[in-house]
Amino acid sequence: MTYALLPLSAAGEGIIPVVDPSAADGLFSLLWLVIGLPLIGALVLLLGGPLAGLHRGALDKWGHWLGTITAAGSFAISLTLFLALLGRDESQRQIGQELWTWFEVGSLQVGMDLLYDPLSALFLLLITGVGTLIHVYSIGYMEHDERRRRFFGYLNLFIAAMLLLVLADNFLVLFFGWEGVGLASYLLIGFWQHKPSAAAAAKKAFVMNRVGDIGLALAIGLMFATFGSTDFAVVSELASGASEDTLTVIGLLLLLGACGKSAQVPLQAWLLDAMEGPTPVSALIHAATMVTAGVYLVVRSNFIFELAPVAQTAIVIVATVTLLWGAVLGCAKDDVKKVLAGSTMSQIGYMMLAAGLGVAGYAFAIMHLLTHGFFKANMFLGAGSVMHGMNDDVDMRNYGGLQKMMPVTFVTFAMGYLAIIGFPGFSGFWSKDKIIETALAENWVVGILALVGAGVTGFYMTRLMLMTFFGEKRWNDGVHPHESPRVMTVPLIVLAALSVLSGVLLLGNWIVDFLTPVVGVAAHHEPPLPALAITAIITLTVALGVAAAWFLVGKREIPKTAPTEVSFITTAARNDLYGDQINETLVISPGRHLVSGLTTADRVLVDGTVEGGAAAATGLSALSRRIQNGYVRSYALSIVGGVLLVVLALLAVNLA
Amino acid sequence: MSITPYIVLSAILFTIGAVGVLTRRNAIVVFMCVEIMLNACNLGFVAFARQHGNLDGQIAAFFVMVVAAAEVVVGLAIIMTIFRSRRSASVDDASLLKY
Amino acid sequence: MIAFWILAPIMVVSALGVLFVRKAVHAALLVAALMISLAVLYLTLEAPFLFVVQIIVYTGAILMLFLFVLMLVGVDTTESFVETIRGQRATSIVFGLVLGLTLVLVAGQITLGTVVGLEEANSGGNIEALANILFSRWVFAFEATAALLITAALGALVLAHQEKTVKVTQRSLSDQRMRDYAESGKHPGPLPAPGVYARHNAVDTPALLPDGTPAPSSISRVLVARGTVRSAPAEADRVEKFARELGEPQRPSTAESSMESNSDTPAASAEPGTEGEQA
Amino acid sequence: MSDFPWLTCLILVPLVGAVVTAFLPSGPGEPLAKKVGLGFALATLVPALGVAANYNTGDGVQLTETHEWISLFGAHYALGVDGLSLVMVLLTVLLVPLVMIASWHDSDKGNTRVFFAWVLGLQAMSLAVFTATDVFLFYVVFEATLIPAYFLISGFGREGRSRAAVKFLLYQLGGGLVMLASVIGLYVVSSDAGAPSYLISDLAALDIDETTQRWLFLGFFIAFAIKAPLFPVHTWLADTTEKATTGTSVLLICILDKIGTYGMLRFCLGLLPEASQWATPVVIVLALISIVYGALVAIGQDDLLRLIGLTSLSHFGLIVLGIFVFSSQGSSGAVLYMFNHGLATAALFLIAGYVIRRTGTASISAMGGLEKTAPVLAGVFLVAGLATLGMPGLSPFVSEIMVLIAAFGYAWWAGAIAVTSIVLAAIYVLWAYQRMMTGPVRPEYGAVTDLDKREVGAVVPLLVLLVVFGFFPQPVLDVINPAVDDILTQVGVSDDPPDVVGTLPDTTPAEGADQ
Repeated sequence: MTYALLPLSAAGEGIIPVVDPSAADGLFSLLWLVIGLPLIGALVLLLGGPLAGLHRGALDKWGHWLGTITAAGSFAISLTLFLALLGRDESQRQIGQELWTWFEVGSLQVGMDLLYDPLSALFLLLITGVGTLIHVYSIGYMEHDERRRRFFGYLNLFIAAMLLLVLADNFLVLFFGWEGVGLASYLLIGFWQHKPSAAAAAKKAFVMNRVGDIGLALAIGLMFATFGSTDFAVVSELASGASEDTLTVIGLLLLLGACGKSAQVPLQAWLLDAMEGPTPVSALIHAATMVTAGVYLVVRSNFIFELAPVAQTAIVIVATVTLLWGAVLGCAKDDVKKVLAGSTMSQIGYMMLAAGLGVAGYAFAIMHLLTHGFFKANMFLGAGSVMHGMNDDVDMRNYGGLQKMMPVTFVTFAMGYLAIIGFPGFSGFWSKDKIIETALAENWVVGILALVGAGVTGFYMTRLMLMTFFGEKRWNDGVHPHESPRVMTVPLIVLAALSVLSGVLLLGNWIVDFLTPVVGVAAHHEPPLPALAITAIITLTVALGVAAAWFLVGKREIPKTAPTEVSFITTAARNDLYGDQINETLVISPGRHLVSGLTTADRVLVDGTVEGGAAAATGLSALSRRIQNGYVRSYALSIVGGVLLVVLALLAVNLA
Repeated sequence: MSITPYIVLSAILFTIGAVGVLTRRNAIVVFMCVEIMLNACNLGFVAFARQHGNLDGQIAAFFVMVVAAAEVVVGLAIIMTIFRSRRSASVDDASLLKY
Repeated sequence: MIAFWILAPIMVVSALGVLFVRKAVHAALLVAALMISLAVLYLTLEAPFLFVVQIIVYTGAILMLFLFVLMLVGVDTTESFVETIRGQRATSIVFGLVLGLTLVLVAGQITLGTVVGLEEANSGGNIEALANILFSRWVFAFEATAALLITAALGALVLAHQEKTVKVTQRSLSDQRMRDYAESGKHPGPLPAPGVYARHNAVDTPALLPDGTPAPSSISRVLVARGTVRSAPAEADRVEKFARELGEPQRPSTAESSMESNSDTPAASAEPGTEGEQA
Repeated sequence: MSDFPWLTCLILVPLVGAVVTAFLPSGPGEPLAKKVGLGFALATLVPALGVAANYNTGDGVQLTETHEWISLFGAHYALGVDGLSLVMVLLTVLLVPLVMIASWHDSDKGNTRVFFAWVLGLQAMSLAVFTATDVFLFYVVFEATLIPAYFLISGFGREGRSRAAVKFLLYQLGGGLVMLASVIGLYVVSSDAGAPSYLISDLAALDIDETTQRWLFLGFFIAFAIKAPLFPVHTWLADTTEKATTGTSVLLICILDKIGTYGMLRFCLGLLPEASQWATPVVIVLALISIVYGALVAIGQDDLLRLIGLTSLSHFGLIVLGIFVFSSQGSSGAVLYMFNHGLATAALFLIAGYVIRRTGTASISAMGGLEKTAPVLAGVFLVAGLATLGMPGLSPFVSEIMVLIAAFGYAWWAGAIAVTSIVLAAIYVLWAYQRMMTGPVRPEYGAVTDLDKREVGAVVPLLVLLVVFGFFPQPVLDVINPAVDDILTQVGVSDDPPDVVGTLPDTTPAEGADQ
């Protein structure tokens, strides 16, 4: 079987690849257009009719098509460039395009420069590909929203920002894209901002992302102080010259940034709330692309992490905690989107885990990122399709028996399901398998935890399937489930196909080889068990999880309301493992007290000192003005006193 | 003939005038004390004119007289108006110029 | 120098006298003495022009002005020597003594060298010399003082001038009354007094008109409003009743019939023009 | 044309405009006064563009006009621009007409003529401040700005403005007084060294001994710290912005307060370099406190205008931090920040003015759901807010990241504390946005109308510039950099080399030159 044909690369470890782009020419000079197209789309859609002199209504009619076409155009260019890149020699696969000097002060020179290399190329395909599909899907999903034009504008904005993120040639431009996707995410989560919960979730997501951004900003500062540049090329060139402590700090700061964007513990709390956004947003941003930016960052900064083992260990720890955390959440939630969100957290945990494992894992992290992008987008869109048919109800306890009513949705969702639990042959099988395998080879504790995670994944995904598509109908009154329109199901079908087939990426160890110019080549670590045995164990574990779900959920009656008499663990998981409470206790509540305290202190203490001084002066003058009693003779007396003083002073000066 | 006695006399008169301004309450008497002070100064001017052999001091005294005349005219008119409205010529009664 | 030693004590004593006399007239006289002495001193200091000016302008004009004002204000007003401002007198005296002592000591200490004297400057005559300087070097100051004097004189006029009030004569009052009568019908003469035609003489009893009806304008509106007006005929009846009982001869009673209701004469019936006249 | 007195012209146009506007016939609404005032504000653009056109990047102080004024103590009427001045001049001439357009009706209740006249007066004085190259002249116009500012605050705005105006005036006068001591001190120093002269170029050439420098520095710094404002002396800021009209606040915060940071660069660093370095630790700590404290207190505000005022405290902290870390990134970043902060905060204030005009309240908690009824209003508010919180793509980001990077280069803790501002800024902006704009529509604001053309017209130039300079800040930096380099040369510092020195990426690999 294919698996046996895929030994891990046996080349020597420690070769740090240096980013060394060659100038973009020919076809590659179109690179900027990849970003440019959706950006133009966003501008036209958002600034809308008034500026273009069009009637707003007209733009509303075809605006969504404009958005979709720009995304599709971007995909077409990405695909062309990818093929062109494949046609190049392996050493020529880093192409840089310098657009303009962003800013330049002293030795700080930041160019608005792009870097197109195999890593970016894969991301480009994922972002524009999945992005286009989700655009298409949104045409149907958002049909009845009067602000659909704006929605597409935001989506295009997001695509542009995300592309900038992955095409950046230095950390500052990356930061630009990084913040840009954060903004788009904010706008889209809060798209239905008349709902207070959506507005609050949007703000929460943005602020928590910004906490992570502190890390990225500081890392950039430290990089500049250390290397005098933030270009990938320069930093990767000079990284080996820096002390390990410095690199560790940079690594940890980058990790903080990655945690924020990728919803890793401890900055995970925003992701579940982010499900307040429209479902296509959840699929695109909070499953397939933006949340994986953290993984991208770690893989991109491999030249730093390779020299900072402590930081790598930190990644592994964070990732392992997150993958279990997300999985536990997924088991307890009844909101279909939140289950998927928990699952996303968990899966990104796997990617981070792989990325934290170093050269051995980078390629697998990206691989899993891609496959996850497909199947999770697929499932989110499927969930959206279900919600679409169920009058926007998200509670799985009100679902059940939907496979008959929504055959296309069901089948495509099932593909995604099989992919995520790692059913042999489906894409998730290949990618997750590799990660667990590598983890076991690097550190058996982490490996076993990852294995447990895989089992739990099987449990909660099966639970979701059972509660949604099988069993009794528990629909609310007046709900008439129906299949979604063609414009929504076609993207589902495409994504389902990709979920099944994207496993071939690993064919012939292709992705590992393809990414070698970026991440280097790993030394082969002998896994503790034969590869085949590991695969068997993983599959068995997943099967256990599935079986558990079948016995605990599928065989029983599912109550319409969630039972309250449940174990502590379930309660905790339903409460997001008290993530919000922890934040509340540790940060928000003290913060709120601090703020109110300072606000009072500002009025009372700081301003009070000033006002008090003024009051004291007033009092003093009120006293001293009593001297002015109105009697002319009294004033004359003070004049004489003054004269006397002057005379005496003159005398004293003359005598002295 | 030294002018020092004149200067001393001038100083004494000036001081007496000043004390008078400070202690007397009848506005007219206060005015007279001011005149004493002015005259004391004049004496000084004239004496110094002689000391220096220069008539400028006398001119100064002359001007002081003119200004004093003007001042007395206006001042007495003010006293008149105040007296008309208040029936009093005491400087202490006009004590509105206060806090 | 002899003149100085004679005059100086006089001057100091006069000046001190100003401080202590109670009457302003006395003070003025003392100041006059002081100024004449001063004029003489000017003479000894070779300033004949100032001597004349001092006597004519100061003693003659300014001091007379003082006396005029004193006459207007009241010659015989004496000033109380009780100090009203706390500490004023003591502080003044202390300050005065210190200032005086300092000045005297300083003036006594300074050495001025030989006196130049004014023989040379006054060689062409003191007045001519002064005029030469005054109308050359000091001409602008001189003109300015001229303007000052005129302004001061005008100012004094304005300040001391009293607006004459138009005197109201009996004639004008009477004319006004007739005008009012012609224009608004306001009653020109005095209003009838209450009770004069009645047997009962009191402010709360209206006078009776020749036809026997009560005159509303003869009583105060206030009494009408209070309702405490009495009826004269009713009163007369009562008196007659008593008289009959006492066996006195009857007196003729007039206008008996129409007086019953006048105790409740409405307030509104009072003539508008008579309001307040009764009070 | 280079002999043409562009700078005098630049100051005179608004000054004449102020006088003309003040003496126009009065009438209800006074459209004439408004139009004339706006006309003069726009006319000021002409000499300003003349200055810009005649300016050669990197040639130091240019377009100088020097005339003896009070020769007794060496005061001159001396004007000139360098990169630093030019940027501030352009900001001023840009903001004033926009403020006028945006607050077209804000002064209708008061005396409109007077409002426009004072605005022009303030503009003239501010331009004089930014172009003065004589310390004495600078001091005079520095104090003169307070006159129009005082009357703008006390005459127009909300209840309680007189008190705020007095507070503002007392603070500023206090600072000015302390500065006066230093200005006199400079005279003493310069007359001791020969002929007294207040020209900056002459003063910069002096070698002032260290103790004197420190005293002089204190005087200048306290005045500028009050103006800018920095932490313990900031309390006039929120009170003033709360009570004044938003147009006035724009003029105060976006133009007038820049005099503080401008002065720090020009006088503290330019004239007293050793003392500036001596004071650096304290100043940096104050700046850091301002950054965090301003942001935290801003979060706690319910009054929209107070909130915006306090965000400026945080931003000024960053600017001062940039100035005092003594690196080209920091200083250029600070100057650019002054410019960008002017644009962003002006937009925020003006839009806040629109909001308050519609809702009749400045209380954030009393608003809600405005996005539904006035989407354009919410949109521009969000863009301005994002600019304030340092969103890349909008110009303040560039300056903010430059300052942060420079701060990190100065000391890691300075960078670490300063960087918290990006989270706090997100909280205060987005939380305010959430409470004001999102959520269900409140019934009392159901009939709120969206922005009209005039209102949009006043903020769109700002937003466009924010975006343009977010992507292409380099033209501005090209103007700023040489001026900053001159100042840093005067201070005598150069940028720290990076810890790891490498040559160009594609030549020899790095040496392990790591400290």
